[in-house]
Amino acid sequence: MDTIIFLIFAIIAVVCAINVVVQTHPISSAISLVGVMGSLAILYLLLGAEFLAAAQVIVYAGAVMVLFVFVIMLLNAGAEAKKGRSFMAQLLGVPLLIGLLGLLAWFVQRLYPVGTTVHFGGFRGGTAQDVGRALFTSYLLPFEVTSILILIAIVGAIVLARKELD
Amino acid sequence: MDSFIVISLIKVVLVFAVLMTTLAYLQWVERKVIAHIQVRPGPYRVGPHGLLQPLADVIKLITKEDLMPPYVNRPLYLAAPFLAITMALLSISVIPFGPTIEVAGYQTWMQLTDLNIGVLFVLAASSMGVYGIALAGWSSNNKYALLGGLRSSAQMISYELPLSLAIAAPLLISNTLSLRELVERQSGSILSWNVLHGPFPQIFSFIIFLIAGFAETNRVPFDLPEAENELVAGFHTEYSSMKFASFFMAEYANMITVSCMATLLFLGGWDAPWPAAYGSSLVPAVIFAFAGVVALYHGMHPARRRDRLTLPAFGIIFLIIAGIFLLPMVQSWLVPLFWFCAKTGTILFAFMWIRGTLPRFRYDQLMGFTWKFLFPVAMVNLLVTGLLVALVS
Amino acid sequence: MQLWLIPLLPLAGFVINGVLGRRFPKALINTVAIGSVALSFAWVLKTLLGLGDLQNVYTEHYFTWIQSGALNIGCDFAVDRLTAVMLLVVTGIGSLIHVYSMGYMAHEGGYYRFFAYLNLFMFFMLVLVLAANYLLLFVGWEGVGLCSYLLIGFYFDKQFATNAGNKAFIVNRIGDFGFSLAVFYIFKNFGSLDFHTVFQQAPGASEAALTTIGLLLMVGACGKSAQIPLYVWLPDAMAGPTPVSALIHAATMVTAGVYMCARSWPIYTHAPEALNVIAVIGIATAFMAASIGLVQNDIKKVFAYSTVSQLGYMFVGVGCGAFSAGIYHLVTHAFFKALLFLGSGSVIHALSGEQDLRHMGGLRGKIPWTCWTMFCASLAIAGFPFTSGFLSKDAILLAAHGHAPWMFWLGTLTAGMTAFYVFRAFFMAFFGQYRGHEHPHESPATMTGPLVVLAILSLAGGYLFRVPEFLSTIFPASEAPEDLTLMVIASSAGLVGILIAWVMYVAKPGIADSLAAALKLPYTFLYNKLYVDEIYDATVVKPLVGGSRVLLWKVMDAGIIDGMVNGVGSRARNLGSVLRLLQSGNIRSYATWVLFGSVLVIVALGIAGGLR
Amino acid sequence: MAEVPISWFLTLSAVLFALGVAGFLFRRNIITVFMSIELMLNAVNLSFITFSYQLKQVNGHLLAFFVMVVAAAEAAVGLAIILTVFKNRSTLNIDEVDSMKN
Repeated sequence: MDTIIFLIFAIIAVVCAINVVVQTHPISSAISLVGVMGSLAILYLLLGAEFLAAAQVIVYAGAVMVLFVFVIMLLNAGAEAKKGRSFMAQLLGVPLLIGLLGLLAWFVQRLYPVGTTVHFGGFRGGTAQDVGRALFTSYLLPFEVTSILILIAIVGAIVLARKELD
Repeated sequence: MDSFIVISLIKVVLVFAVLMTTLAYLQWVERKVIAHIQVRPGPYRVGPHGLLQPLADVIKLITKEDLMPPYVNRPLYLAAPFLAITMALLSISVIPFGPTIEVAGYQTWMQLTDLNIGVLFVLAASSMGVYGIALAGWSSNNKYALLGGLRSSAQMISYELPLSLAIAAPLLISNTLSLRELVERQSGSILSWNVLHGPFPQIFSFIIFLIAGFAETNRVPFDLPEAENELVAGFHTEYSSMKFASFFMAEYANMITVSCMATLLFLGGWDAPWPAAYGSSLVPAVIFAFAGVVALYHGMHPARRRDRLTLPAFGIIFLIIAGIFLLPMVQSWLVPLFWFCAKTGTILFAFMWIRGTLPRFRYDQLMGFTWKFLFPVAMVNLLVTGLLVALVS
Repeated sequence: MQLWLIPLLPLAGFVINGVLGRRFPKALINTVAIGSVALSFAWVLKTLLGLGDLQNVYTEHYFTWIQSGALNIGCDFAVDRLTAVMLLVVTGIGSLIHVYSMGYMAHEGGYYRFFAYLNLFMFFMLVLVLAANYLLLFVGWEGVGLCSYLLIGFYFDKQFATNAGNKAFIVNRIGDFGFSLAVFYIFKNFGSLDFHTVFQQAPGASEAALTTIGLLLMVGACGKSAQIPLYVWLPDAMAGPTPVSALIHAATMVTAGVYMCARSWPIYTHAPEALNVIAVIGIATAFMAASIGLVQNDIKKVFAYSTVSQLGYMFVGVGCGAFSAGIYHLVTHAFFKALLFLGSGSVIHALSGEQDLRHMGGLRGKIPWTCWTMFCASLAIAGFPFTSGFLSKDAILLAAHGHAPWMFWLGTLTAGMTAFYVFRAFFMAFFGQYRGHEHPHESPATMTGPLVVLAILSLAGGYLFRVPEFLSTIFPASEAPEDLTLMVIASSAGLVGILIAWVMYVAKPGIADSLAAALKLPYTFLYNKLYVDEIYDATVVKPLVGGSRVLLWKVMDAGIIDGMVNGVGSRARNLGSVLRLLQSGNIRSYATWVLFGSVLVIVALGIAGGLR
Repeated sequence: MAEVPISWFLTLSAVLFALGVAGFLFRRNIITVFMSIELMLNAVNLSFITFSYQLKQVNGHLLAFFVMVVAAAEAAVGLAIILTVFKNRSTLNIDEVDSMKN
């Protein structure tokens, strides 16, 4: 059962991720990305991270990606132009990418033999209560720093996006 | 295991059927309510008191031609209404309507499923609802629709903040994210409901929740995305037939979700306002009996000719219902269900009432209202609540 | 016991007055400034009463200030009997002078600034006195130097005042350089800067090291306490307001050098050579300053040279191993010299700024309070028998006789000269005919009040505060035995000095001028302060400035240092213009490089992890 | 087959990350490039949560949470920058935004 769920949503995630990359129109990419995030949320649930799953949908899919869609609609961005100049990226990109993926996969296979497995309910430490407790005890300082970061981001976004005051 | 699946399937079918009927009849109720506010009878032709009007509407919508404009972005154009209705119906699955019920030896919750992150689930589903409207607006390739979509996404992102903050405050008091436990923590009497209970009564957050809920469901006075005198019909300008109906149903489903959430979070869910020991379980019977008597009386002295038959019929039906409420074998689950529906219905009535009374906001007023007033107030409310909860505990 | 409150109170006064004083009315400034110092004085009294007889050092540790390797310096305050004496002198006389300043400064601009600086000075002085290690002492030491600079240059719109401030600051730097070298050397030798630790280890250290430390500390003390050859700043420092001269340049700051030497007695007792040098420098300074003081006509200059001379006495006391006698003289000197300065301030105030003795005279009847209080102080400084000055000076001269008899004789001669010039100034100001054009008036009670208190202390302070007995538990008992003959000789020298002054300036006023005419050469020599400033200017200042211009500026700075910096810059530009080719401005090619880098990192991690 | 090997999750994470990198390298639209970054962040989050499962600790969730928060802030600022770029240059092609060159 777990395997089936994993396979279904992993395949959805990969297909959507490929779609993000190959779609020429940004809004299609955005919707595909929402698909990736949604299926990842299901996988988080499988891994016992129920709070993170909800946060993933609310924050990522519900807020960040809506912002993306909003901006795409606002700029009325069309399909991207076919011309490109980055010789470097085209030349080195593919071999490097393959190298990266190969290395990562190789490390994963080396470091995690098939013995360790995941099953639903195997870890129950991801409830909102657990996350909140850790957040307000051992991670209090990063949490507070994050709030300042967000404040800076708000100010920065307003400064960047405001109308000129002249 | 098997019985679990069977029961779940039965519950799904049941809830879905009831929900669909409710959606259809909510439309009828709304038309009636607004008609009476505007001193006119409303639907009256199809069936007694227009009771069959929803059925006629459904038939009309299904049989209409499904137009597909040639310049739309096809996949997204098709996906948008589907997305909207799915996300709207998804939240219903975690909403509990009543306590445990025992059917044929099986005990089960009056709820499709109980998640211990139920509140977050509803929030997530509602935040995904934006896509339906935004994509509909964008994919229609129509400037009115695009403007409607833009307005709706901006509005929904903006109002989600006070909404979430208003939800967070009662959660601080109840200390759970499961909707069922939320209700159980509020049991007792009206004084233990979150709206009145706790170190800090959540009356402000209840009002903020309702206001933000109006905006989230794009209802008057926040129906800018479909402001007909500016944008023709907003995001669903290009939609017709069942696709249009999907948006329509999504809107009403969202209304129901918001009302249910308000009931669960603030009004104690299916709990009676005062304990059964003081006769609260008799209230539904009394109400229905009273309605039946009134209907019978009016049937004796009909204002219109056709009421001579229908009103006594309604009166008898109401009296029968009142009798059912007195049966001890069903009282244990029917009375809570009644309270839940009564509370939700009251809020739904408020939705309609406000639609009949208030004018529409201007767009800058709409955004200024949430960012400059609602959000700070919700913030302060949350801070005060948190402080008092911390002090008390 | 909350020792930190003692310095922090004046600091609070400084902060309040310094930040807000501009908008305060004078009454509020007075309340804050004087209140903070008076509270500090009260707290000193409470603390000392609470601490009992102070047989042991009482230390408070607040926090670790510097922690670096073996260097561990705490912010510690300590109180022993020596500190107790200093605390009382600093806060007590400080309070009196604050009260006095209220009247003296009433008509001056920058009122709040003056009191803010004065409070800041009190803070640093108290830190200096309370410090339990050399570095914290150095903080106070530098801080009082700063305040001295600020207050000397208080009238910063006058060129001579700013010049005098600069001079004080720069000359003090030389001394501070010696002091900091001493601190380094102490740390190198003892591995600590805490007084307690250092003094415990001092007996075991080599004499050469101790002598070096002692001499370096002495250089610092010479700078701060205006001893040869670094005394030149003190007479010029009289450019500041008179209360400043009284507080900083007579009673407290300039005695910091004496205090520091006395504090370091465990080092000095094992370094007799250094002690001897201190004594010689002290007696030379005393004699030279007294001789210059004989002929000065500016009333404050006279007392300035007198201060240098008396500081020389204290150095003699310390140098002869009679530390308690030195501190004793420090205390009594604080009384009578503060009184002399405040009195002269009162005279100057009465004459609306006139400082030249030749334009005074006959003020006895016009400003009687000032006159008679100053008479008390003059008696004390002249060593008139049984005044406080007599007691302390006598103790020093006795010790000097025990150390080297010639020092005693020179000291006695100096005492006579001291008596002469002080009474010369006194007679010129208060006797004879008034030679000026102003309309003298007595000062307000806020000024005369402190004068009276100080007059009583000048006469009787030596009995009220038996400093040598009080300090006998701290310092080694090396006092010379009482010797009646020497006492009589020393005090008679003072009486002779008074008599000569009376004859020359009251009985037969013509003698002074004819004597000056007869001894033209020595008179001019002394009148021009032995041309020390000119000599310094020619031998030190000019070559230094010239050398800096040519060698340091043109060759070192412009040629080598700028050349290096510019060279680095131009090399970097050349390199950059090559590396620039990588910066295509294309984000995706940057991304490719990032990817390239991360692949390299992963490979490196794999290799580092042994390719498990 | 009721249990999923943990390496599958990590491999999925690696694949998603590589796809994000590919999007970053080969796409020209700034918005798409930005979305590719979000994809990479998501892939890393999956790794964090997988590690959290493996170690039975909540710490990985916290890290993923912080990544999300930072991503939200980043999206706000980044989209504001994109808006400004579009306003000033009326292009979204990343290759045409190269005024740093020369």
